[in-house]
Amino acid sequence: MPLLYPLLLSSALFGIGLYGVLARRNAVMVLVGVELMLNAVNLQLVAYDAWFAETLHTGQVLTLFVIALAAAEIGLGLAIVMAMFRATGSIDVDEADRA
Amino acid sequence: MSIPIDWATAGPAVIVATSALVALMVDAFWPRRSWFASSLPLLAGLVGGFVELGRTGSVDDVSAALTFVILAGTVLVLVGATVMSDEDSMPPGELHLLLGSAASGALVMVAARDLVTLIVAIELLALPSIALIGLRQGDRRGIASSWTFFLTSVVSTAVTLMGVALLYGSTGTLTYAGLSRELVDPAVPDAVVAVAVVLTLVGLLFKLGAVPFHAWVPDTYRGASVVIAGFLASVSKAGALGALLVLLAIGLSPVDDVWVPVIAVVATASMTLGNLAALRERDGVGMLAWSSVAQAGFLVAPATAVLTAEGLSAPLQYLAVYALANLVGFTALAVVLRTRGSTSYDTLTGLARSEPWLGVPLAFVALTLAGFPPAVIGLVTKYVVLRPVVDDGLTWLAVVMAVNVMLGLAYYLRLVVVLVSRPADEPDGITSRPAAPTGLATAAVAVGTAALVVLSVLPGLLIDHLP
Amino acid sequence: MIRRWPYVALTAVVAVAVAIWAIPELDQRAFFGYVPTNATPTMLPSLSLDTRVLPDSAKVMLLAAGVTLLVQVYSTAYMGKDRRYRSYALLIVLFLVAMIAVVATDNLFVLLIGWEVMGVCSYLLIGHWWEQPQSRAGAMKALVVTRFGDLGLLVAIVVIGQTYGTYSITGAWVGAADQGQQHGTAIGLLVLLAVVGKSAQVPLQTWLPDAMPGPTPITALIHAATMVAAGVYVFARLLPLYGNDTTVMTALAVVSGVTMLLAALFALVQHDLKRALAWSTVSQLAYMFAAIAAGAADVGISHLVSHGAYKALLFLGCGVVMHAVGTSALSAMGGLRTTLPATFWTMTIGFAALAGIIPTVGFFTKDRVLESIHVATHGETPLPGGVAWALLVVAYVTVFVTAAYAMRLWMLTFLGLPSKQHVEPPSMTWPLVALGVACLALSIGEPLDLDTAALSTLVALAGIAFAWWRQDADLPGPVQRPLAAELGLDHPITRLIPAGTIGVARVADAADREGIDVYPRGGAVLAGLVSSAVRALQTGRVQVYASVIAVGAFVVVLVGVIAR
Amino acid sequence: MSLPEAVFLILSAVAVASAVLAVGSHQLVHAALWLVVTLGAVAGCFVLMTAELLAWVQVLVYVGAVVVLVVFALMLTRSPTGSQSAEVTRNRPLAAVLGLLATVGLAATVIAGFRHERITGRLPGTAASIGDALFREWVLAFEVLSVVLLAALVAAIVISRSGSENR
Repeated sequence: MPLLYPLLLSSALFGIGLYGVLARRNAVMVLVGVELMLNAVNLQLVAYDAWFAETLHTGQVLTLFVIALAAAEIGLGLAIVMAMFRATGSIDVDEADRA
Repeated sequence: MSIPIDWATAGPAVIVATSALVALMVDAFWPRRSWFASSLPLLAGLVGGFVELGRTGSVDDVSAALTFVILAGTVLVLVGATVMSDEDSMPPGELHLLLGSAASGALVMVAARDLVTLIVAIELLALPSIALIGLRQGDRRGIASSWTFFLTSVVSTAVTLMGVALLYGSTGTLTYAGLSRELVDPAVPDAVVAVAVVLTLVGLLFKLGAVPFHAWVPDTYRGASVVIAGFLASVSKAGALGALLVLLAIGLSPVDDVWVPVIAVVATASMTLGNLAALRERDGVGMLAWSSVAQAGFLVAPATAVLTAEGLSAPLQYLAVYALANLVGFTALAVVLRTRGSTSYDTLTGLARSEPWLGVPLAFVALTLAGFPPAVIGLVTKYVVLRPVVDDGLTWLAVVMAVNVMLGLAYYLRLVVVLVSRPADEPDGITSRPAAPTGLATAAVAVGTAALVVLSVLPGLLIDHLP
Repeated sequence: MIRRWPYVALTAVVAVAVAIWAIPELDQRAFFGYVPTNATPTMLPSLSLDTRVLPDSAKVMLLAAGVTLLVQVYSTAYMGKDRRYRSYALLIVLFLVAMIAVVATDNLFVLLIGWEVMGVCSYLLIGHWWEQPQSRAGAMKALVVTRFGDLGLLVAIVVIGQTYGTYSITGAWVGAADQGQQHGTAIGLLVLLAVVGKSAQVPLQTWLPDAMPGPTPITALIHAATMVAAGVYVFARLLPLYGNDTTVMTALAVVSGVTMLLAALFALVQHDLKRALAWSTVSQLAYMFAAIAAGAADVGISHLVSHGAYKALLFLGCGVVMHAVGTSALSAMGGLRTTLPATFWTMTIGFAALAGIIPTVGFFTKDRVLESIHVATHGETPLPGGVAWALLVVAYVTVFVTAAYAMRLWMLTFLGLPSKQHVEPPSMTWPLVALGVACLALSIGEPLDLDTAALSTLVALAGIAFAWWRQDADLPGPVQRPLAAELGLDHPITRLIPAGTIGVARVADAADREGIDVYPRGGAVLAGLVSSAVRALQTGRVQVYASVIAVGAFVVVLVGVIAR
Repeated sequence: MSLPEAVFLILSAVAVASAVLAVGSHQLVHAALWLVVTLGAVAGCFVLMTAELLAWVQVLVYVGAVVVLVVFALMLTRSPTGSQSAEVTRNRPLAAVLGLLATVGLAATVIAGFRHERITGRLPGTAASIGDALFREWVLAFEVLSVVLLAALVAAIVISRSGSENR
């Protein structure tokens, strides 16, 4: 399989994720964009790892870490969203930040 | 099977992280919730970190110096945070846990010698910092700031991770030693390496608050409690700068033709934009926030010459003084905020007369950051960061730095003038000042200022003892 | 009631310490008698406390300490009822300490610090009566103008450090002796900029007369004996680093020549005693620089010491007169000979010294300056012969003008009919007596060149005769008016003097109104625009921030890729 | 074209399409569900690229935990079915440009660097091999990660408690 396939897929996901982060009005949806970006990174790491086929599995280990970090980030992010909702009654990004 | 851990790398961080956990436990199980009961374990942990540093040393001199700066900075933050000890909305146990975790994240950042550990450490610094910013419960501004920092941080982390992935794809390794070995190989794809290196630096430059990754700084510093803003401006930056220096000097040394111009451009933009924005600031915290953007430029500028001995040590020396001065400044402002309810210049007018214990240190801090005698140490460190840039032949950058020193004088000296001038109308002698537990924080301010004064008299102490 | 004598005692202690330190160093006479042999190079801007007191440094230190002590004594009467006496007296002591640091140190950064502290002290002292607007304006002007010059010193120090690899003055001397003077022109011109500001030479002369609203003892201290003299001293001290440079010496000669004559003419037409004395100071400082330009630094320092003594005397006397009359306008004076006898006799000695009448010290030291310029016309010094001749002529003309204005001031102040009875407090008169004695005593043992002495005495007598002939009449209108307006050098400074000074003067004015808003106003337009633009992005909308980050990432990637 | 390649391409198409829907859908819950599809497709890609363990982790952590969290958050913060006319901010044009630029830029970079390379898949990332690498080489990072998770847990709790009065 050409190495380029996963890499191009990764590029596309990264761009879509970035768009989601920058454009969505709902804070939760912004987080969805973040997840897409991180998945793009993971795809690249795994692809390189498979390509190098090294025993250290650096790529896959880092991918594992990134998944864990993403989970932590999303947890904290949702907590902030909840707090924001309680404080302002809205999770509209445009409104909340000007408060 | 024994698990291989390099204690020289991990020692202080592990001690600090453990003590942070103990702090949380103490808070949770102590019969009466008490601020000091939970701060003591963390303090002990930080002291333990010093001891561990003295016992085993660190990976190398640079990391040891950074470790020292981070530990000392965290101690000051911890003491300064006592101004909040009577606030019901500030949970002590969680505060101390998060503070300790973030500090240990910074410690790991400077000790890391591979990008995997670095990424995890960056997150260990970032996630607790996010929570610290929004910690004051029910504070809308705090939460909004927290969200700002969270989202920008996450985006920059994702960008950095993309850079790391590309770097891995180009070289097949993520340890610094491996990178510097592989990057020499002509077979690595040039274009990919260039993109990868720059993207990798984004996360660290973001933590430093350097332009164009600075947008979060003013909002976040204003929204967070002032002491926490001080933490972000000093300890967090120390971690980021340390990681940046080590990464550039060891891991990415073969591709300096890529990052030198990037660093130079970022430094120029940071200094200039930060200073210009600070010129219009009429609030103590806001001024320090923008000034910290400008100072980030001064911090990274000598990193263009990081491959020389001076280029490696100059940012360290600058950082040590900058972090100390900033912590003193933010702590003093935190006390002012508690006692006067605001840190605007109107509030600060005449502070050096009415409350010399706060006003004079603040003025001295402003002079230090400006690099203006009598705060000689500020001048010395300005010179120190300028020198490697000149020696490295980046004359234009040196000129930009010199011009920015002059620009900076304007707003720092204005703060000094505000502090020493007479208030327009004398504040009534006995206004209803809320009694706040400011004693320890004021003492920390005094100690920090004394350290700055001593360094001003004997700059050799700093110059000789940092690598 | 403020207790005043402790401050005198404090000053006395410092002065005695200085005396014990400096007097043993006086045995050599020449400034360059000291030949440095070894020096420990210190590369970083360290602040070593090394000192190196040369014979001429010792003289300057003794002068500073002595005058400060007398001023402090004098102030107990002059400023006794001032409610800010405490800060006033302490600032004087701080000022002395800073002066000693400048004179005695061997470290360029300590020198810089002392230099700056003096500037700040003088700012605070000139502005002591800050309730008066002209006090504030004068103080701010002094600070900003001298600070503009100080930039020159700072850059000069860095250049010296980079050139000779040390920030020790002795070390730099050794370097210059071993490898020849390097970057002499640059260093010399930078130091010249600094001292031109500090010593109020053309084109940065305007601050000194404007500093006159300060308390008169301060004028005597700062603007006669110490701070302005520090400029001369520092230039002489660093002379081995650029003394062979023709450009620097010529520039110095031109500056001093223009200044000495111009300032003397300004003094001739003043209607204000204190302001006339201020211009006289500027003119006399130019004499010292002329001597240095002619290659005789030790002569310059001698004149510095002698001028310090008689000008302090004159200013303090002026203070007594002002105390009695209540103003410094010459029109209000006259006939004070009988009502202020001690002041009259001592100031007569002072004016004689200023005019260069034998046997006062002013006569001898001024003659040595003239003599050294004469020697320079032989063309054996770095100063071109032609320039030296021109300087010599100007110096003699200035002798004439100086004698004339000294005579004029003396006449207008003391001669004529007594008006009413005045008092001279003893603590104000006896410093005058001490200085009067010094003006005579210091001339003991001074060498005398008969030709020069005869010529200069003739010229001076001509000047006195001229003044006697004119009495209190003004000069003819076309001459009088522009001179009285000080050639307009001060106000529309805009047209005559290059950009730097303009900005400074304007900004100083604005700064005075606004507290210190210097830069924000100076660069208001540009800074304002960019600043607003930067801050306009701080909308508080996170996604804008994230976009900035993303755009920034693209930009830096482009930088990285393109630079490769 | 071999079978794995074909499957990979199909999965890629699914992933991209569902990702676009996830960031574009006006129905928030639908968007969250489209995210599940994307993540599942990526997990499939992982399997095709020898990363078996990661595929399982992806499914468990993301589909099993993260998405559930997201849906919960959506339900807690607004009415789950209500669609809103403006689901995007004014920042949208800029966001679109930047997203496109990111895609094109990254694609250009990887094409420039890796257009001739092929994955052979010689060394599968099984639980055993990953675990071995993890505890032999990356112990420190792993330990630090554990602290990160703990801190994030506490942080999330303390932040989400914010605003409630019953402290």
